[in-house]
Amino acid sequence: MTTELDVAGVRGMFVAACDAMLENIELLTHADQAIGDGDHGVGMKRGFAAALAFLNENEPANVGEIFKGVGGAIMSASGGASGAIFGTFFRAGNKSIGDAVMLDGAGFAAFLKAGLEAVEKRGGAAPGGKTMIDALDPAATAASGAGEDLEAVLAAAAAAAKDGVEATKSMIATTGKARTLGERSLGHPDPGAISLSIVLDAMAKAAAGADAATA
Amino acid sequence: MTTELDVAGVRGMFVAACDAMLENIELLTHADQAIGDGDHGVGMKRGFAAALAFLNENEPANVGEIFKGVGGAIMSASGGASGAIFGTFFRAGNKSIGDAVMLDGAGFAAFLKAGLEAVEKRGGAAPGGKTMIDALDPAATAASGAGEDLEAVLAAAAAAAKDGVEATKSMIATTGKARTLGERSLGHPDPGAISLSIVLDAMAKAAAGADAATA
Amino acid sequence: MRRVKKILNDPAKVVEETLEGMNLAGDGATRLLPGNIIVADREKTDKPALLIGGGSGHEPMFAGYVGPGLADGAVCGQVFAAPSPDAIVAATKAVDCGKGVLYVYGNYSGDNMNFDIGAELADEDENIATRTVRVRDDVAAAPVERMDDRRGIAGDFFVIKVAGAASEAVDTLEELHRIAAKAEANTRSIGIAVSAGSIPETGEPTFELGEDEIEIGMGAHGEPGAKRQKLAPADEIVDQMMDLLLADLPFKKGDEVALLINNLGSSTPMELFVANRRVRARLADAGITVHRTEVGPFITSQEMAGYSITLMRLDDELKGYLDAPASSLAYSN
Amino acid sequence: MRRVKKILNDPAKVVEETLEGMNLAGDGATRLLPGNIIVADREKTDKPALLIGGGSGHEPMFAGYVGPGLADGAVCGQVFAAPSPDAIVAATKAVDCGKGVLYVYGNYSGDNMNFDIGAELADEDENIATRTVRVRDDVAAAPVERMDDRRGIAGDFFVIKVAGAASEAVDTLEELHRIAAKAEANTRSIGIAVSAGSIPETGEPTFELGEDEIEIGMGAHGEPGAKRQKLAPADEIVDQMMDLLLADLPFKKGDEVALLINNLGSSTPMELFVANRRVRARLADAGITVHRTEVGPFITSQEMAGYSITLMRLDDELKGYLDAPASSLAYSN
Ligand SMILES: Nc1ncnc2c1ncn2[C@@H]1O[C@H](COP(=O)(O)OP(=O)(O)O)[C@@H](O)[C@H]1O
Ligand SMILES: Nc1ncnc2c1ncn2[C@@H]1O[C@H](COP(=O)(O)OP(=O)(O)O)[C@@H](O)[C@H]1O
Ligand SMILES: [Mg+2]
Ligand SMILES: [Mg+2]
Ligand SMILES: [Mg+2]
Ligand SMILES: [Mg+2]
Repeated sequence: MTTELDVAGVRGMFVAACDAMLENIELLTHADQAIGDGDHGVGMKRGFAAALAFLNENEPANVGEIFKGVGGAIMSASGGASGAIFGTFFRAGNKSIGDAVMLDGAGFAAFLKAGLEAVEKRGGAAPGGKTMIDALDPAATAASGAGEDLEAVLAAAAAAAKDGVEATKSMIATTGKARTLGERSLGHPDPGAISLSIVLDAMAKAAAGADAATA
Repeated sequence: MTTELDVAGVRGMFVAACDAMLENIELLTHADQAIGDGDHGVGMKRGFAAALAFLNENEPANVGEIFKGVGGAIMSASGGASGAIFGTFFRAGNKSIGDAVMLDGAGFAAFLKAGLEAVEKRGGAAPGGKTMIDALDPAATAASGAGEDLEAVLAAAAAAAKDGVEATKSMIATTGKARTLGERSLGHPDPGAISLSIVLDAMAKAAAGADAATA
Repeated sequence: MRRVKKILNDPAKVVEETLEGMNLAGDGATRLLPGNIIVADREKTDKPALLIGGGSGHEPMFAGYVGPGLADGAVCGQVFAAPSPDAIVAATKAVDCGKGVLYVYGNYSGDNMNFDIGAELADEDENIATRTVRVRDDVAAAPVERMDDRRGIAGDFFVIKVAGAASEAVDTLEELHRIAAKAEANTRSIGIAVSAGSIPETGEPTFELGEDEIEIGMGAHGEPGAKRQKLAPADEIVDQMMDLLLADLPFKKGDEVALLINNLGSSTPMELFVANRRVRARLADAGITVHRTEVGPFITSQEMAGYSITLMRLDDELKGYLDAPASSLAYSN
Repeated sequence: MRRVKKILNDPAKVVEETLEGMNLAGDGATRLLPGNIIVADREKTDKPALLIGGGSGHEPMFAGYVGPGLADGAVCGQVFAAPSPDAIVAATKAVDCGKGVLYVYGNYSGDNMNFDIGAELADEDENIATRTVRVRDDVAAAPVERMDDRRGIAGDFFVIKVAGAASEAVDTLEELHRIAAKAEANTRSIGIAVSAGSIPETGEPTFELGEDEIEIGMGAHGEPGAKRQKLAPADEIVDQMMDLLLADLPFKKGDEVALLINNLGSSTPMELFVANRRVRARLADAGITVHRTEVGPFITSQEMAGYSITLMRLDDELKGYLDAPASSLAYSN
């Protein structure tokens, strides 16, 4: 098991997350066409491409700098609701993790908790509103009960986020551009929730892969 | 043979022409869509409906008044190139026929000649330019050689106009909205020529029918 | 054939209802007269008058350009059909202030014939003098040697703007005619389209273009243009248009121009602004400066997707009239 | 899925190219700053400034309304996506004259969050005071008890017009905020659509409507509305819209209003004027007088076909600011 990752490892985990997002743009576009304005894919593409550029062009001194750089890149390149939301989310990791040079499972769980709080504060949405919070909130809860081991925490968070995406299908949107759909939003998953799930899934796989490579 | 018609007979012949035009609106629309702007059908519909209203609501004292009333109705209700052209055409009949109370073949032939001259003067187009003139010019020629008998003159004019329509298919437009089509106008008949042919055909049939009824 | 989806009442009454709505939108600045005529609602002053008009379906052209500094009246035909002579005479009478009336309209055989008949009747029956300027700005319609075969498209607007300002300033119909004719002679346009408009009464697109086709030189009623070709990046399309346009007058180094990018209907404003970027680069390359730019729907062709580019070469006189104040439903200055 | 046909270069650069073209079309009246920001090119005067903005794709909104008597600047996001906080801060710095900056934008969670972060950074890092008015005019988005769940559509224009005029006249940010908030509180809109727009980068329509379907209450990004139903004659559709609109503020007998009929993209101007005819009949029936009417593309949604109706209830103060002179790319007065 990958118990923790150093700065290079965290960087690799983020690169994997960016790659996974960039591979799933069409999926996100279609999800947002169904219940939003169709731009979530292109927004995430801009944001995660900028994050990847940040990761490729900088030598972060600590884990916090990675979270801050990725969040900042997404916030300024994505724009839209998801730029602010995912930017705020990742930047919260900088505050919770700070200048640590290792990231373990407890650190990641703390980040998810801080990220959730920051997102809720910024956007005013709550669980059940059919937003990425409905993937993040269960992920944060699962992570906080999954111990110290990073791989285990990530696996738990990713699984919970995936279930969260499923759960958004049966929610009626109360926030964002899907709000006026009312009952017509039923049956469709929330695009932002899908994005969070992709990120956590890619990170979990990267951490598992990092283990395999160093085992 | 119907050698000549009185005012009521001429009126009936014009009613038949209006009815025939109103039955063929879609044909004219599609012809103008192919090489013009698609409004010839609705323009003729307005014009000949107004002409029909004139015929139904007035008691013309002589043949000239019928030509003048029909031409005036078309000119003010149709608008467009064809309103001016068909209006000018029919109104020329008033000048050539005047207050006569009978219309015979020579009279009709004289009208076609006067109408052709008036249309050429008004619009500046010449034979070969892919306009209604390419139906009218042969019709006028055929009529002037067909003697005094109205039915014979109309039959000759109608047949010549029909051939004229066919001939416009192999002409390249030099006037009106089809002009810029250049070679692309080849193969399509001219909408205004079709209209003239419908009018003459209906008049010829009406004259033949009038004969049958009074024979 | 596919029927176009629109929010209308009886399509046969669409022109009447449109003009009612346009007149109401003027909030008292205009009056609607029988015969689909809109006139500026103001005191008659002692000036040569400007009457514009043509087929409907090109809104805001023509009725949108009636007001101080623009036309005194507009006479509107049915969709894509010139107004009739009797309506033209009625409009002529309504706008005349005793100094005669200038007609400005696009050069189409329908308009030419109807306005000519109208002018003859105005002269004979009403004793009103008229002069005519036919706008022939579309370079795609015929070579420059056959200017009279060219049709009028968005260049109408510049000629109307100049003539409208001049009509407030000059004293005689002759002088107004001279200035409007000068504006006309210095104006050139070229249009393109990627999809068709439709006439409300038929509800059918007036032409068909393949999924990746574009027509270069498309007219304002869907009349075919110079050529049909494959769709290409905006910069390439604009280059083709500018090549035709610049060569035509020709526009030369040191010229100062007014520029109009006209939305034919349902192109997105983005596309027009993206085009403007390239137009300006081409003009800068050619050493031509832009005095004034207009971008938007000036003369539409129902829901046709496409746009046109118009240049008017300026001198001090034209510049003065172009910049003069104007106020109307569709253009204020 | 059907791909929409447009004349563009690289769709990923469409916003940058659009703003370049818009800035050039101003012929020197504006400047383009890094971060997709357009500002009025004029001497800074000692006044509270007005910054507007939001996602692109709604042209001429927002960058078309920058100039004297309107906004001092516009900060533009990608298509249908709010601008980022750092662009908002840069724009805030560029327009501030030392008396603080009022933000006016449509009420969407993306805009709200990004402008709020921008405001926090402007305060913390630049020491610039800001106030915010979020336009919530769309009556279809939520019942009146949940005004904060309503989105901003064409009502943006009236609030911007009033705030722009007020920013030239008042001395403090508080006072400017009060007036803009009053304009916002008195503005209501309702939109409809019969066909979808598309985002250039995906090239796909953002929704699908059946051949005879119409969406009542459609938002400016293709967000769904109050209901989907069969297409009906214009007068019936307008009646449905007016029923929702008049009941909402509510507008009452004796009220004086400004009226805006906004083209969402590719509706024909005819359809808007036909609608205006019925709108005016309904207002007359209700004893409401119209002070001023605007008809045209003010805030589009790419090539969506549809339109919206906006009413702003006026008092003398609002009327004065609405009528005050303004000059910009897309609106002059
Ligand atoms: N207030 C909010 N809190 C949390 N997430 C939000 C909020 N508003 C929107 N989102 C998320 O953002 C996603 C939409 O992102 P995107 O399409 O990029 O933004 P926009 O709504 O500006 O078009 C939604 O699916 C939702 O998950
Ligand atoms: N100058 C002209 N002389 C004779 N006929 C003409 C002339 N111009 C147009 N036409 C006729 O009018 C027809 C087109 O009529 P219509 O579609 O109603 O007019 P528009 O061209 O104004 O749309 C053409 O098919 C042609 O026969
Ligand atoms: Mg979205
Ligand atoms: Mg035609
Ligand atoms: Mg026509
Ligand atoms: Mg968006």
